[in-house]
Amino acid sequence: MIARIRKNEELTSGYFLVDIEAEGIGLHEAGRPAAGRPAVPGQFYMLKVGQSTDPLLRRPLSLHRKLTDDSVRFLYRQSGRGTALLSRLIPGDELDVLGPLGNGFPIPTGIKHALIVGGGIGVAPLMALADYISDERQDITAAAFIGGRSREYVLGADEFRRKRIETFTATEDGSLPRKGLITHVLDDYIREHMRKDACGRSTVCGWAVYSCGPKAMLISVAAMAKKYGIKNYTSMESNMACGIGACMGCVISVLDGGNGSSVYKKVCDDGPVFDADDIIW
Amino acid sequence: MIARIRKNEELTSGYFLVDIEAEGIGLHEAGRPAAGRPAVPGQFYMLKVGQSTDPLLRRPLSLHRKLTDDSVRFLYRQSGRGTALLSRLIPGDELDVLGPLGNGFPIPTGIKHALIVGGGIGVAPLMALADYISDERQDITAAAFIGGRSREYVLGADEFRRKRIETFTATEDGSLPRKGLITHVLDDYIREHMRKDACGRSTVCGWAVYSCGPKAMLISVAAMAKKYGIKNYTSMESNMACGIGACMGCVISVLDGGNGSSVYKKVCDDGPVFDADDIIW
Amino acid sequence: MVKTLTPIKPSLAVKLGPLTLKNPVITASGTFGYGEEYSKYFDLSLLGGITTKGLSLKPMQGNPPPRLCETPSGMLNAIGLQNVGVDEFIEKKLPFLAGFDTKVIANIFGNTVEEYEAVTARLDRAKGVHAIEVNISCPNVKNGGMAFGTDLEATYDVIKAVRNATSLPVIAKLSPNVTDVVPFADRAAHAGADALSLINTLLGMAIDIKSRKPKIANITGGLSGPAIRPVAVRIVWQVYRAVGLPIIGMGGIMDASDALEFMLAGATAVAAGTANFVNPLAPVEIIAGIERYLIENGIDHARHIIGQVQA
Amino acid sequence: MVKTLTPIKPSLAVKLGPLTLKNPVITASGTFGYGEEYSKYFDLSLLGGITTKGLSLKPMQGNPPPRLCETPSGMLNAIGLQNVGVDEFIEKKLPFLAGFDTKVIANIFGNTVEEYEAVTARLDRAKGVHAIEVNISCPNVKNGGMAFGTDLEATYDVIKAVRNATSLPVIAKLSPNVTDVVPFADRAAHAGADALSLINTLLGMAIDIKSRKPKIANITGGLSGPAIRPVAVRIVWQVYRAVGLPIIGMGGIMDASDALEFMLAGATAVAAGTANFVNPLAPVEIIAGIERYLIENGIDHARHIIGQVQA
Ligand SMILES: Cc1cc2nc3c(=O)[nH]c(=O)nc-3n(C[C@H](O)[C@H](O)[C@H](O)COP(=O)(O)OP(=O)(O)OC[C@H]3O[C@@H](n4cnc5c(N)ncnc54)[C@H](O)[C@@H]3O)c2cc1C
Ligand SMILES: Cc1cc2nc3c(=O)[nH]c(=O)nc-3n(C[C@H](O)[C@H](O)[C@H](O)COP(=O)(O)OP(=O)(O)OC[C@H]3O[C@@H](n4cnc5c(N)ncnc54)[C@H](O)[C@@H]3O)c2cc1C
Ligand SMILES: Cc1cc2nc3c(=O)[nH]c(=O)nc-3n(C[C@H](O)[C@H](O)[C@H](O)COP(=O)(O)O)c2cc1C
Ligand SMILES: Cc1cc2nc3c(=O)[nH]c(=O)nc-3n(C[C@H](O)[C@H](O)[C@H](O)COP(=O)(O)O)c2cc1C
Ligand code: FES
Ligand code: FES
Repeated sequence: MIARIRKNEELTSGYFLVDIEAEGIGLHEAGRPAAGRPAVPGQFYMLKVGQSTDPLLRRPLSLHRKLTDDSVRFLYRQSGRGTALLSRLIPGDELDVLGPLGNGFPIPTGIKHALIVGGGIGVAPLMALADYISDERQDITAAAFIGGRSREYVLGADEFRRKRIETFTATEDGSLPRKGLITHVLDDYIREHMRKDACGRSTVCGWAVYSCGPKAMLISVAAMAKKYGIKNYTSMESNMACGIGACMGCVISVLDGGNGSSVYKKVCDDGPVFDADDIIW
Repeated sequence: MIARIRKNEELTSGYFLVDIEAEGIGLHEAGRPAAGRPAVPGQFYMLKVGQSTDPLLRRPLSLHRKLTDDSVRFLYRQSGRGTALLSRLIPGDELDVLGPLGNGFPIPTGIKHALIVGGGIGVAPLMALADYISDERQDITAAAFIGGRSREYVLGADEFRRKRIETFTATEDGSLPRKGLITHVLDDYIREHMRKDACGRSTVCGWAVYSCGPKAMLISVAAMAKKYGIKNYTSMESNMACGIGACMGCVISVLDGGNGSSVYKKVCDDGPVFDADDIIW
Repeated sequence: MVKTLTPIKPSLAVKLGPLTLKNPVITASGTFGYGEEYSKYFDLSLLGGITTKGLSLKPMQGNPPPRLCETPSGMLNAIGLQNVGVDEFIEKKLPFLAGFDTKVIANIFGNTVEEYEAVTARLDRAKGVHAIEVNISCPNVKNGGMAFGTDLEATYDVIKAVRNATSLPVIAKLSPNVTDVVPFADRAAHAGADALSLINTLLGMAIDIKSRKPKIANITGGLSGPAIRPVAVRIVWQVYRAVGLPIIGMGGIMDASDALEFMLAGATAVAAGTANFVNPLAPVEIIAGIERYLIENGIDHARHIIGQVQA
Repeated sequence: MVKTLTPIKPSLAVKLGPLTLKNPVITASGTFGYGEEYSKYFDLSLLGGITTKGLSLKPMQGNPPPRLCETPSGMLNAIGLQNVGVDEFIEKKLPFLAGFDTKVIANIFGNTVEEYEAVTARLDRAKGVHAIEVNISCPNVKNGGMAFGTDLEATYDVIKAVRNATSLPVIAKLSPNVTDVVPFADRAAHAGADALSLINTLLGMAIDIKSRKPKIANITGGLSGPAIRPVAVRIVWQVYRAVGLPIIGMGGIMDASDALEFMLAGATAVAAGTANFVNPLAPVEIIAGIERYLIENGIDHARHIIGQVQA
């Protein structure tokens, strides 16, 4: 689908917000599963940047915010040639977009409290989740944990707070408290809030952790969630060609059921969100 | 050299004028022949459009007007992907440019009257010639003959007139008189003006024809010039890779001296302007 | 070339030996799944044909990730022929494909001649398969694959075995990673192939200079996309002039203009591969573009442009 | 890999057998004329080496135009080895090149083994030639050229003849248009080559669908540029692991990152070819970029990264 750039602005050095619009871009396409229903947090789009055959492939970007049925926002980091080309587009420019694609963050019944853990650009899909929870799920509370190299790279913290989500930050250089890793903040939070309820069950049983960010962070979040017995859903990345499940190029290794054997699952189609317990890192 | 776009505007459907600036871009580069001297009409530049490896090669464009020592103008037709990319650049955008390159239009001593014959985009280098003659060569008079498909594609006629160069036009569809081919207009002009001077020599002996345009036009101009015994210099095109004489990719067949044998000459380096008599069409 | 004066709707039908396609545009093996994914983007009945992902006797896991990376105007892949296996294909995937009015070409692969034969035999009995494309040119698997496709006698043996195991049209998909494809095409013809698919991917490699590791886990992979088009067009042209079999041309076809280049070089049909990833509508746009070209040039049959390059 | 803690100025010098280069960056044959054109853009003494346009016994006119066209991330050329001939080279071009502090590699070509031998003999006597690169892989000439490079025995014979005709280092430039380059590299080694140049262009073709003519008059041409880089890197890696000769890697190198990819794959030196057309300063920028990479990674010798891909 051909979308039009409405706004494309640098948020902080090397990180951009781009708003694009096209009829129904915030909805599932006709003929696709969930046709006509809104894009789900955790889903992504494949963007064709540039008109030439180099760069050749589309670039996957997560839904950052669904603005309306006809417009969506992405948060992206200029990391290579494709995102550099994207950053040069100006309002009015056209862009070929495929999506929404992928599965999105699951919120199984019984979830009452969402811990949203993002590092750097990992905040991109988590904002969509926060939007959804605060707009449509009064039954769920959330807390956000956002880490970054330094103050400028702690993305979206103010937005989370504006949604009345309790938000914690951490920076590696201490330019914003707390100095250190966001996983430490998360660990403290869980330990502080964890207690037995009247029936002797741990209160974390209605909790879920939603994570996206650098691999090292994801691994440590997953280990922590496992330790405390909290479900952890994490959004994974992988090089993609088709983005729709046809090329088998984007697979990662995940555990196949209980027997410990592994299978390849497609990040684009079976994911990008996986149960962190299943991932073979 | 990195140049900056100053202006890039559509002149008539599919034809653009682009002004670019960079220190010394209107002069020969240090280390190159004629270093420090201004670019000569008939010379060209090689432009790298786009940042990716596709399109890969630079695009040759003739000097249309030398605006200052630090800025030049090109007239280009959007014919393929490279020129389409060029047409999308906006003021402030940067562009990698090599040049001026090639030999330029020769004005041998004794030339008193220049017949400038252009078809369509062929006007591009001829305007530089007209600029040069009207600004720096009071000893030479000129007449211009400009053809095009229709009124909108007779490029530059008003500019030529503003320089007080007598200018004739022709359009294939008759939307601007005269209907038909510009070569007919040229033929009439030459026949009308040709007479013997006091010494019995033909007056065309101090004349030269400068041509650029579609191949069919060039061939017919060359034949006509030959018939009337007028020198004809014509600007040729050819696919180019390096533009500086290194790859041998841009050759055309030309006669090698008087013996009728042919050799390959490089359009970029031995040309782009050739004595039309030598060209094996 | 037959020219007509008034624009008429040209016929797009072409014949790959015994296999008639309603138009010359097929999707290339491995780039179109089993059709389901793309059926959400357009009606598969519009296609001349669909080639399935390579099928083996048993399901295959494929290679470890990362499996693909981008290269200038191309991509490297080493999927390693991950597939559901021929039995599950017949049971679960084929019925879906059979619901469309298009030719289903089953792409097959084996580690031994016997495996090729066994896969063929099963497909031969299945309803809804219209042809068998024999991949002897996959650069991304350890045994078989390209090993067959770079050996003249192995090429003959595999194609012969497949030929004997089925009455369906047999298409030999040859490797471009050889000095000269012509003798291979010739051997495939002698072994009874009805048509040729040219080309499979070129063997390539890319290295991440930061990690100093190959960009794909399999180290080498298959190069596809526009980057390889000039090589593919050249091979189609060489084989067309030398061997009498109809050719499915592929390798970097992104649009109708590219497809026409292959047909002029000698391809009877064309396949869109990597193009599907970039533009899911590529095959249908190619069909429309070929039709437009024929109309604009007053040519009444797609087959009239096959091999018509003035060289 | 030797790592040091403080950034020191690394040594860029590398050895191609008996030939020592001050840095690993050479210009590829046919893409740098005889050096004069580019000497207007930078000081040629900065280069590790310069390879001349292919030289033959007699001057050659080359192929009729059009001789080149652009392709996705690449270009096709069929120059047909237009050159001034070895004698005029020695008389008129070599003195200019000899004025720079860089290694001059004369690229040679013949229609017969005897011609290769004769060209070599003349260059051997000339002052200012530092090595002979033997092109047995040009796809754009009727006789010789690729015909030698796709035949194992012819490869041996040509290299052996050149070897016997000179005491200069001999570099064999092999064809990528073969099933497996390794045996060719091996034969070249046995015939006495000191180093290998990999790769020459891939054979390709492009057709203009409007005129229905090949885009270059020679019909087929050599494909160069970034499009072929994955193929070139793969071949360098294969040959590096199998054959003991130092390699000059080339094929689509546009910047330092590309050059480093080749060195990690096993190239001792690298050549910029098509890159020169796009950016006349490419070779000097590549030298600077390699140095920067070494500094950033605390590596004190360029030679320490050769073949260091973790594969
Ligand atoms: C499901 C999904 C969602 C994503 N969401 C976002 C997002 O919201 N914001 C954001 O900034 N980034 C996101 N990414 C990462 C983003 O796709 C890459 O940063 C981007 O493709 C890099 O392209 P490039 O041309 O700038 O870099 P290059 O390095 O030049 O890209 C070269 C190739 O590698 C691929 N590639 C490079 N990095 C990655 C990566 N991290 N993941 C996947 N492929 C990669 C590119 O797609 C391309 O094919 C997401 C990735 C996935 C898989
Ligand atoms: C010395 C010289 C001066 C020129 N001056 C002008 C000028 O002032 N204004 C103008 O509009 N055009 C001029 N041209 C033609 C111009 O270079 C081409 O129109 C342009 O390169 C087309 O590029 P493209 O990417 O738009 O087209 P594409 O068709 O996509 O180009 C594909 C390839 O073919 C080459 N090519 C295509 N057409 C031509 C052509 N006519 N001549 C040479 N190479 C071509 C391109 O450079 C490119 O390598 C000149 C050509 C030469 C050789
Ligand atoms: C991701 C991917 C998977 C492929 N899988 C197969 C396969 O299973 N069997 C096969 O014969 N060819 C396979 N191919 C090769 C394609 O069918 C085609 O021959 C090749 O990609 C060239 O065409 P293209 O440049 O249009 O992609 C695959 C190609 C790609 C890119
Ligand atoms: C225009 C052109 C001319 C060439 N001429 C020669 C030649 O004379 N001898 C030779 O051995 N290789 C020749 N080559 C091949 C290059 O030296 C090099 O091997 C090839 O182009 C791959 O490198 P690249 O992709 O960096 O250009 C030529 C290449 C080009 C593009
Ligand atoms: S990207 Fe093609 S299957 Fe996931
Ligand atoms: S373009 Fe390279 S020699 Fe003219």
